[in-house]
Amino acid sequence: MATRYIANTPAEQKRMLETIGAGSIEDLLVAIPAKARLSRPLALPPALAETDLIRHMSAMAARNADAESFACFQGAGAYDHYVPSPINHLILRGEFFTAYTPYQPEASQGTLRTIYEYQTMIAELTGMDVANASIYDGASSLAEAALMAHAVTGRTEIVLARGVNPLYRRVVATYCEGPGIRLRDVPAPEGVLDPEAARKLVGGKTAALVVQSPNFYGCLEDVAAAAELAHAAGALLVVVSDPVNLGVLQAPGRLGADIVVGDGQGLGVPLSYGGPYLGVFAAKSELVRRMPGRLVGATVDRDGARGFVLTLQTREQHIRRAKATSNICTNVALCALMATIYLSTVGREGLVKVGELSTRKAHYAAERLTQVPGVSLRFAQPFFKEFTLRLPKPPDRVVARLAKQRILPGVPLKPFDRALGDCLLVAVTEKRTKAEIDAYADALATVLA
Amino acid sequence: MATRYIANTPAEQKRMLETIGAGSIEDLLVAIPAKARLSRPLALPPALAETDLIRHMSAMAARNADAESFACFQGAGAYDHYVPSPINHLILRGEFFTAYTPYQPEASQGTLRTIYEYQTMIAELTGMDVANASIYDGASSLAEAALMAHAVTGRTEIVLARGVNPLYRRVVATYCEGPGIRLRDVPAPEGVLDPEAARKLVGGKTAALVVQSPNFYGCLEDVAAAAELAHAAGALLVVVSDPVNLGVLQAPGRLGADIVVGDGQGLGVPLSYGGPYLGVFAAKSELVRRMPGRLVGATVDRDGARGFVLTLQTREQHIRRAKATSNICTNVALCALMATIYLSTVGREGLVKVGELSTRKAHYAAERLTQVPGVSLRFAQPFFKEFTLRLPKPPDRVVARLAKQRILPGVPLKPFDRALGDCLLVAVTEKRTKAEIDAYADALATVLA
Amino acid sequence: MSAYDKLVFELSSPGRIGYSLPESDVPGDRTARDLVPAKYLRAESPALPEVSEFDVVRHYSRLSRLNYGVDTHFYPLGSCTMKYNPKINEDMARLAGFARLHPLAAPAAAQGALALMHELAGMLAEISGMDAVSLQPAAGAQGELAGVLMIRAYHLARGEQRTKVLIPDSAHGTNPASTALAGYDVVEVKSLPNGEVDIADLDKHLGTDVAAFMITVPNTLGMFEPRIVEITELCHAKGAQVYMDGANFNAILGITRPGDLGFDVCHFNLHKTFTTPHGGGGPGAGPVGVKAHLEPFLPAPVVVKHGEAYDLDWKRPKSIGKLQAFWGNFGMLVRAYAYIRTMGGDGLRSVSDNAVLNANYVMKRLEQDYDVAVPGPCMHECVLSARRQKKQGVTATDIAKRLLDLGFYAPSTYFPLIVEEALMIEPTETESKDTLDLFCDAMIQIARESASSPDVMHEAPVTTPVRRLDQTRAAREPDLKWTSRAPRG
Amino acid sequence: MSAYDKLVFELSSPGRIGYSLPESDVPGDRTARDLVPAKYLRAESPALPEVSEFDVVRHYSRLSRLNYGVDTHFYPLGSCTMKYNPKINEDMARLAGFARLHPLAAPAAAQGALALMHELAGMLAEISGMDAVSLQPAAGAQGELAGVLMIRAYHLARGEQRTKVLIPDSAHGTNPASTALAGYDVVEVKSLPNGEVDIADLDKHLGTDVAAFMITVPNTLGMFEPRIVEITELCHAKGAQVYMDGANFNAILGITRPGDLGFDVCHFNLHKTFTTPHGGGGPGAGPVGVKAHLEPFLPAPVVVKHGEAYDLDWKRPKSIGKLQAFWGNFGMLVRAYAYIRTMGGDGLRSVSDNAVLNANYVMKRLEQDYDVAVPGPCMHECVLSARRQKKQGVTATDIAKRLLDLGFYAPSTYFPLIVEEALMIEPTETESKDTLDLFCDAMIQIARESASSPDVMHEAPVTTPVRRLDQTRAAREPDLKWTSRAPRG
Ligand SMILES: Cc1ncc(COP(=O)(O)O)c(C=O)c1O
Ligand SMILES: Cc1ncc(COP(=O)(O)O)c(C=O)c1O
Repeated sequence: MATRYIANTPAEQKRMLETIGAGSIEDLLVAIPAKARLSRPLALPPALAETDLIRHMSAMAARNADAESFACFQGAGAYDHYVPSPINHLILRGEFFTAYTPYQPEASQGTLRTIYEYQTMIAELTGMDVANASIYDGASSLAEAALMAHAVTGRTEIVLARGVNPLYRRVVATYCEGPGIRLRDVPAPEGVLDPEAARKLVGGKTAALVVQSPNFYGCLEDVAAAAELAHAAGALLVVVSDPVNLGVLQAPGRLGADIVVGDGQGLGVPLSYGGPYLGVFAAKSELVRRMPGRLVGATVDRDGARGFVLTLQTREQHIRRAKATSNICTNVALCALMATIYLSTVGREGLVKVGELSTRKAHYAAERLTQVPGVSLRFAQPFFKEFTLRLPKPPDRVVARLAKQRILPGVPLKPFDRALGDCLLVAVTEKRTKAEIDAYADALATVLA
Repeated sequence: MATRYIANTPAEQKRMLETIGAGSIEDLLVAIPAKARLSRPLALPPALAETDLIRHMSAMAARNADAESFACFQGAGAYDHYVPSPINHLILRGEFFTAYTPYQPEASQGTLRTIYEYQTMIAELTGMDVANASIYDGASSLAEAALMAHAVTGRTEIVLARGVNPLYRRVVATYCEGPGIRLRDVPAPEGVLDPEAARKLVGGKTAALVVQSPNFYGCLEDVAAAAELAHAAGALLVVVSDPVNLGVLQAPGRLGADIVVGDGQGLGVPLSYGGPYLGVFAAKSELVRRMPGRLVGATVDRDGARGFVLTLQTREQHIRRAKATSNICTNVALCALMATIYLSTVGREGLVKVGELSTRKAHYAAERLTQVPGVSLRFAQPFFKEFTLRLPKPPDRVVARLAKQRILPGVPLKPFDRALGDCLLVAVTEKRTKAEIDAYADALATVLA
Repeated sequence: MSAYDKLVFELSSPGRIGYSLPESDVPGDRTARDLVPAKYLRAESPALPEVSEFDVVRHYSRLSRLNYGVDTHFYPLGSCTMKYNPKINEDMARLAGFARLHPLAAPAAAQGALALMHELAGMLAEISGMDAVSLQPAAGAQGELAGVLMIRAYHLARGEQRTKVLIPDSAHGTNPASTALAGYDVVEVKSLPNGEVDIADLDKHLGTDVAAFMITVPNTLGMFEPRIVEITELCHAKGAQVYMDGANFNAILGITRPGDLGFDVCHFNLHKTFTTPHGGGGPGAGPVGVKAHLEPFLPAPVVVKHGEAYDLDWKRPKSIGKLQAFWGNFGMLVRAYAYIRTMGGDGLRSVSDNAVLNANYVMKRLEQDYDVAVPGPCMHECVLSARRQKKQGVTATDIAKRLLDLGFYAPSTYFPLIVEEALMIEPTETESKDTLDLFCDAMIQIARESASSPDVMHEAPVTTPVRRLDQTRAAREPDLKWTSRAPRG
Repeated sequence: MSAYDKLVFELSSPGRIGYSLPESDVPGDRTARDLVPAKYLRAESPALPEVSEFDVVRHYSRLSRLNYGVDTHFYPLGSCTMKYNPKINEDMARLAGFARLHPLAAPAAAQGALALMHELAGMLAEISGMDAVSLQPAAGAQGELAGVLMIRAYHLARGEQRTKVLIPDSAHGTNPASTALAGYDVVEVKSLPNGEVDIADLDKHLGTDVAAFMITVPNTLGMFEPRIVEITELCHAKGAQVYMDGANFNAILGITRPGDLGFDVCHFNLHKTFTTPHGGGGPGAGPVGVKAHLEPFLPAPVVVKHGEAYDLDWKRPKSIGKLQAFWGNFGMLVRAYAYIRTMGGDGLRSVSDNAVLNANYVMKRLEQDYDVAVPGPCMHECVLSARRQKKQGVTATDIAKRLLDLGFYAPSTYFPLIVEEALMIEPTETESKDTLDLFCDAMIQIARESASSPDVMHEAPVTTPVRRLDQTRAAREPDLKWTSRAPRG
C-alpha cells in the first residue's frame, strides 16, 4: 500500500525488519490479543487522489453561504473583520506551523517570542497585568475564569449577567458541573444588567460576578458599576470583552476587572464555522499563580543573552496533575500568532480605525434599518458594532429570504431567548460597505412589505 | 502620504534630512531640470484599501472562464495538468521567493542547489548532456536555439516544420530579424513533416532543422528521421518537446536532437493566461559554451565542502556585453523551481503515470468525440494527448456554445492556419475525467445536431 | 552572525503604519466620541507596535527561523505524533466555503459544513468501533473532560454516586487534571515494572465507588496492554466505565479498535493521528467517541441527518452541555476529513504498520547504547532511559540539548514519570529510514560522548539561537510582558 | 550543526512515491504501448527522484533556509530594486480566474484578464508619459530587444538604413547585448568622470548612421543626467531615436516622465519598480512604452477596447512580431496592477521620494569611510568605490562577503564597470531608517576592519552554509548535473 504520506518502501521495510529481527510487521503486533484484532479492513470510503479530493471538497464548500460570497451581518461572538494579507502567509511558515509546544526553548525561540509579544499586547488591550498564552475559545476562557474565581475565593457561586453570551454560559455550566459551582443569572430587562437584581444575587457566596460589554445584545454595560458591586461583596469581577473593540472601547482593567476573558477571533482569525478561535485570558498580577494555561517569561541564557521560556509551570497539569489550575495542554497557539501578527499589522492607529469604522457603520446601519416600517431597536441602550432589531415578521424567515439576495442579515435570537423571538442580532464590521448596508435595508423593506 | 509599504515616518524623514544636510526631499532632486518635472500628480485611479482591492480584483477574475470552474480541453502549448499541492507552499517561502539571481553564492545555496537539480532533471528527461537554468518560455527558448544554431554553424537559414507551434514560429521570426536569419517552412499536408519537401529545403545554408513532437496538431513526428536529414546536411536538429510528456515519450536526445527546447508549463506552473511559463533549453555538451542563459555548476568551498555557483558566465551579457550568447538576464527561476518540485513530487513513477493517463484519456476522448456525427480526426497520425478534430460547424461558435455548459472544448485553428478553418485542437490531460469527456461529447452532439 | 533578537515593539516607530483600511463610506463624520458615551471609551489609543507591513513580514519570518518544526527538522517528540502535515489539507481548509462560514449560519446555509462533520464523525466511529462521536472538544484534554462528564452523567442518571476515577501512574498529566475537574477523586493505579497495569492493584481499588478506569492504549511506554480486554471486563464487572485516552491512536489504526476492546469512551487527537498541524502548541481537536449507552449525554448540539438534509440537534436533554461556544474546531475537522479521505481504510492501516515498524527500528538500533524502558517489540513509540548516562553525569535533558546541536528536535523527556530519565521517541510513519538512521547515529554518538566527554553535553546546545536558559530566574522574577522601560538582556 | 547538504536525488529510494494520481476512469486498460507506436516511446522511465511528499517538503524547506531573501535579510543589491513584495499581490495572482485561465480562452471568456491588461498598460503610459505600452516582454532585456526592434522597424519604414546604436560605457550588459541581437553595431559613448554622458563624445558619434541612443535614467551611478533634455533633443536633431532603460524607474515615479524628457521608447521592470517578486532570478516582466510614431510597430497582439468590450488585436501589419508565445507574463501583470491600484498616484510619488531619501542617507553616512563614486545628492541608489580599501588589500568582493557574515545581503559589486571596485547600494523605500543604520554601522565596521584586520575580510564569509567557492574549478571542469556515480565533495 504505497501512499505519498508514508516513507518506507517494501525493500526498506524488509531491511528494517531484518535489523529488528522480526519476520514481518505482524510479528511486532504480537502483544495485541487475537480476539481484539479487527478482522476486516476499516469500512471507510475509498482513498481519493488529490485532484478528486479537491473536486469533492470544493463541492462541499460550495454548499455553504460564506462571507466571501455573501454580505455578512452575523455576529453573536464571531465577526467578519478584516484579515490583513500577511497573516496567512506568515503562519504557514513551517517553522511556526509544524512545531509544537515549545518544550525545548533553545529550539523554539520563534514561538516563545511571539507568545511573549501576544501576552504583552493582550495585557495592554485589556488593561490587565498579565495574559496567558491562550485558552481554546472565549467560552472556555470564561469557564476557566469561573473556576479560577472559585479557587481564589473559595466561594461557590458565579453570578452571570444575562447579557453574557448564552453560548458561553452553557460552557461555564459544563465546567462548573464537576466542582459543583452554582450559576445564578441576573436579568437584563432593559438589555443591560439590572443593578437591583444584581445586588440581591451578589453576596458572600459569590466567587465572581460576570458581565460582558458590549453584551450579547450589543448593549454597552456599566462595567465600573459592576466592579463596585462585586468588590463590595468580596467577589471578583470577570469581564467578557472582544479585544478587537479595545482600540476604541475602554480597557476593562481600567474599570475594575479582576479577570478579563473573551474571544480574539476578530484579531485576524478566520470565521471557519466556529473554530478554532482564540480564548483570551488576562488577570491581575496577584492572581498569576492561579492562572490556567501556559505563560511565557523572559529570562537570560548561559551567556547572558535574552531568551524566553515557558514559566510558572508548576500550575500546569504535566507537573501538578490532579491539582493543576486547569487541565489544558494543547491550546490555540497558532491563533494567538495570528492575533499577534494582526495587532502588529494594524498597530496602534489601525485598531482605533477598525473600531471607529465599525461603530460608525453600525450606527448608520441601525438608522437605515430602523427606517424600514415595523423595524425598531429592541433596546434603548448605547451600542458599539452590534445591535438587536425587533422585526414584524419571524426573523428566521427573513434570514432565509435575504439569503437569496446574498445577504446574511444577522442572527435570530429565538433559540437563545424565547422572549426575544421577534429579534434579530445585527453586527456591522468595518468591512461592510454603505452599498451592502443599503442593499440590506432595501431588501428588508421588500421582504417586510 | 503614509502607506503601509513605506517605512519612513515624517519624523524619521526629518532626522534623515538633517543627517544628509538637506532641507527637504525636493533638495535632493535638484539635478532634475525644472522643465522636465511633472507639474501635476499622476492621473491614476485613487488608491484602494486592501479589502476594496480584493473586491475589485475578484470581480475582474470572475469575468474569466478558468479551468477551475470549467472543464478545460484547451492546449496548443499550455495545459491544465495536475499541480501537486506542495509546490505553491514551498515556492512562497520568502527565502526562495524574494531572493534574486544568486550573485553571492554563499548566501544563495538554496536557489543554486534547486537550479542544479533542475538542470539534472531536464537533462535526464530530454536525454541531453546539459540544460540551462531557464529561458522565458518555450517560444523564446526556440528563438534562442535558432540564434545558437546560427552562431555555431555560421549558417543563415532555419528550416521549420509546419508542425512547430505557429506562435513559437512568430517569436523565432522576431528574434531572427536582427541577425538576418531566414526562416523556411516545410509543409505538413498530412499533419507531419513532409520528408520530400524537407529534403529540398535543408541544405548547405541550413543552420538547423526544427521539428516539434508531438507537434502543434498533436501528431507525433519522426524525430529520428528528421535528425538524419538535418545531420546529413551538416545542420543541427532542434526539437521542440513538452517535458511533461517525457515520462512516456522518447527523449529527443535519444533520437538525435542537438538542442531540445520546450515549455515546462506542464510541470507544475499555473496556466495564468499565458505566463510566466518556463523556457526549457538543453543541448549537447559540445555546445555548452555557446548556450544562452545561466548555468549552475558544482564546485567546492575553501574547506572542501560541496557548493554550487553560477558558472561559465563569460557567455553572458554582464561580462560579454554585445558579444554575449544571449541578452537574457532575469529568467524564470521560480518557474524552474516549480518544475523541480513538481518532478521531485511526481517522481519517476508519477511522471509515467501522468503520461499514461493523459494519452489514455485523450484516446478515449478522440473516440467519443468522433462518434458525434460529422466529427472526424483531421489527421491520420499517431497522437499523444492532443488531436485535431474537423467539425461540421464553425469551431469558434462551438466554443461559444459549449462555454455555456462550462466546457472549454479546445482551440479553434483558424487564426493559425486558414486551411484548418474547420478544425478544433483538443487537449486531454490526466485531470480530465470520463464524466467531463462524456459531457463534452454529449454537448457537442447537441450543438451539432 | 548572531541570532535575531528583536521583539516587534522594538521595531516600532511612532506614526509608521502597516494596515490598510478604507475611509468611511457612510454619510456623516461622527466618530465614536459622538456615537458612544465617553465613559465607555478609551482615553488613549493602546500602545501597540507601529510598524510597516514589511516590518511585520520580515520580523515574523525571522522569528520563525529561530524555531525547529517538523517541516524542517526531525521532531521525535513522544506522545505527540509529529508527523507530516499535508499541504493539501491547508488548501482545503482555506476554501472560502469553509474558512469564511459563520458558525451561526442557518443549517440550510451550511449543508456542506454539516455534511463534512457528519461524515467525519461517522468515519471516526468506524475507526474506533464506537457508536457515536462528538467533534466538539477543542483538544485531547477537553475530550477527556467531556468523556468523564458523560460517565458521571451516566452514573448519576442511574442513580449511582461514584466518586473515584482510577488512573495508572504512567498517565499523561491531563488525565488526572481533567478527571479532577470533572469532580472526581483521582486514584493512581500502579504499573508493573514492565509498564503494564498491575491488575491486582487495579482490582484492589475497583470498588463500587469507582466511576471509571482511564487508560492510554498503547500505554505511555509505547506498549500495548496485553490484558486489556481482561481489564475492561473486570471494570465492567464492577460497574465502572472504561475510558481510553486515544493520544496514541497512531499505533492501532485498522489493527484494533477501542470499541472492540471494551472501552466505553475514547477521545482522538486529530492533531496527532490525523495530521492537523500542531501550530506551535495548538489548535488541535479532540473528538470523543462513546458507546450507545453514553450517547444521550454527548455534548450538544449533535450533527444529525434527516433524509438528505443535515441539521444541528439541540434537543439533547441529557447532554453534558457545551464545551466551546460553537461546534468544535471546525478548521481542524476539515483537515482531518481531507486526510482520512486521502488515506482510505488501507492507507490508515499502513500508517500504523509503518509507525510501529519505525519505532521498533529505532528501539533496536539504540538498545545497545541506552537502557530500554521495557523490552520490545513496542508499538508506535519507544521509551529509553538515560539512567546509564546519568551515572556518567549526563541527564535526559543534556541528551535532548545535544540533539538540538546535531540538528534534531528532542524526544519527550521525563515522561512517563515512572521511567527514570525517560526519553520517549516517536518517529511516526512519515519519516524515512534514512532520517531514522541519521537520528540513531546521533543518539549513539551522544551515548559515546556521554562516556568520553560529558562536558560536551553540559555545554550543549551551542548552535541554537540561545543557549540554555535560566528557568529559575524566569519563575522567581516573572517577566511576562514587554515594557518600554525595562528591556531585558 | 553543519548546513544541510543534500540534493533531492540523494534522498531517493526506489519505489517511494510522492505523487497522488487517480486510477484511470475511462474504459479499457490500454497503455501507451497499445496506443502509440513503440518508436515514439521511451524504453525506460526517466531517472527522477523517488521520494515522499514529506521528503519534498522538508528538502525544499531546508534548502530555502540556505538563502538570504528580502523577506529575511536587507538586500541592497543595486539596480535591482529589492523592495518588499506585498503579500496581497500573491493572493490576487492566485485567484482562479487569473491563475487558471488558459491563454487561448476566447476574448469573450477572458474579459477580466484583458481589462486588467488594458488598464495596466494605460497606467504605465501615464506613469511614463508614453503613448502606448506593450505588456508582452518577459523581462527588461526582452523589453530592450522589443524597443530596439521597433526603432529599427521605424527607420526601415522611413527608408533609412541606420546601423549603429550608441550606449554609454556605464550601461548594464543587457543594453549592448539586446542591441546587438537587434542587428546593430554597438558604439560606446564615454562618461565624464562624474558619470554623466560626455555630450561632446555623444555628439561626435551622432552621425546619420545612428539609429538610437540608449541610456539609463537615472544612470547606473544613481545620478540623474542634468542635461538629459538637451541630449534627447540633440539625438532627435540627428534623426536618432532615444531609448530609456527604465530599470531605475523607482527613482522618478511622479517626479518626471521619460515621455516628457523626450524619450521615444522606454521599458519598465515590473519586478523592480512594481513589486513583483524576484523569485531567485525571475520571472519578471518588462513592458515597453513608446511614443505614437512607434505605436504601429508594437509587438502583436495589442489589447484593445471597443466600447465596453476588450479584445486582442492581431491585425498589426507593421508589428515587430511576437516575443513570447502568449501575451506576456500575465501573473506578474496581475501583481503590478494590484500594486499600482494600492498606491495610487500620490503613493507612487511617495515611493520615489523615500527611495531617494534612503539612498542619500546611506551615502551620507558612508561618505567618510568609503569613496563616493560621484558626489551627491544621488537618486534612488548610490555607488561607492572600495578603492581606498583596495589599497589595504580588501576588495569589493571581500566587503560583500563580510556583509554576509554580518547578516546583510551584498550590494551589487563591480557594476557599473566604469567605477573601480564598485559597490552599488540601493536601499529602496520599503526599508526603515533602523535597518539602514544597522547596515551603515556594519559598513563602517568593515571599513575599520579593512584597515586593522584585513584577514577577517579575506576569511569571510564564515557564518554562511558554505564558505568562498572555487569559481575557477567550476568553470574549468563544468559539473552541471548530478550523476549517481560521482557525487562531489
Ligand atoms: C497521552 C496523552 N494524553 C492526553 C494528551 C492531551 O491532549 P491535548 O494536548 O490535545 O489536550 C496528550 C498530549 O500531549 C497525550 O500525549
Ligand atoms: C540597468 C538595468 N538594465 C537592464 C536590466 C535587465 O533587466 P532584466 O533583468 O529584467 O532583463 C537590469 C537588470 O538587472 C538593469 O539593472
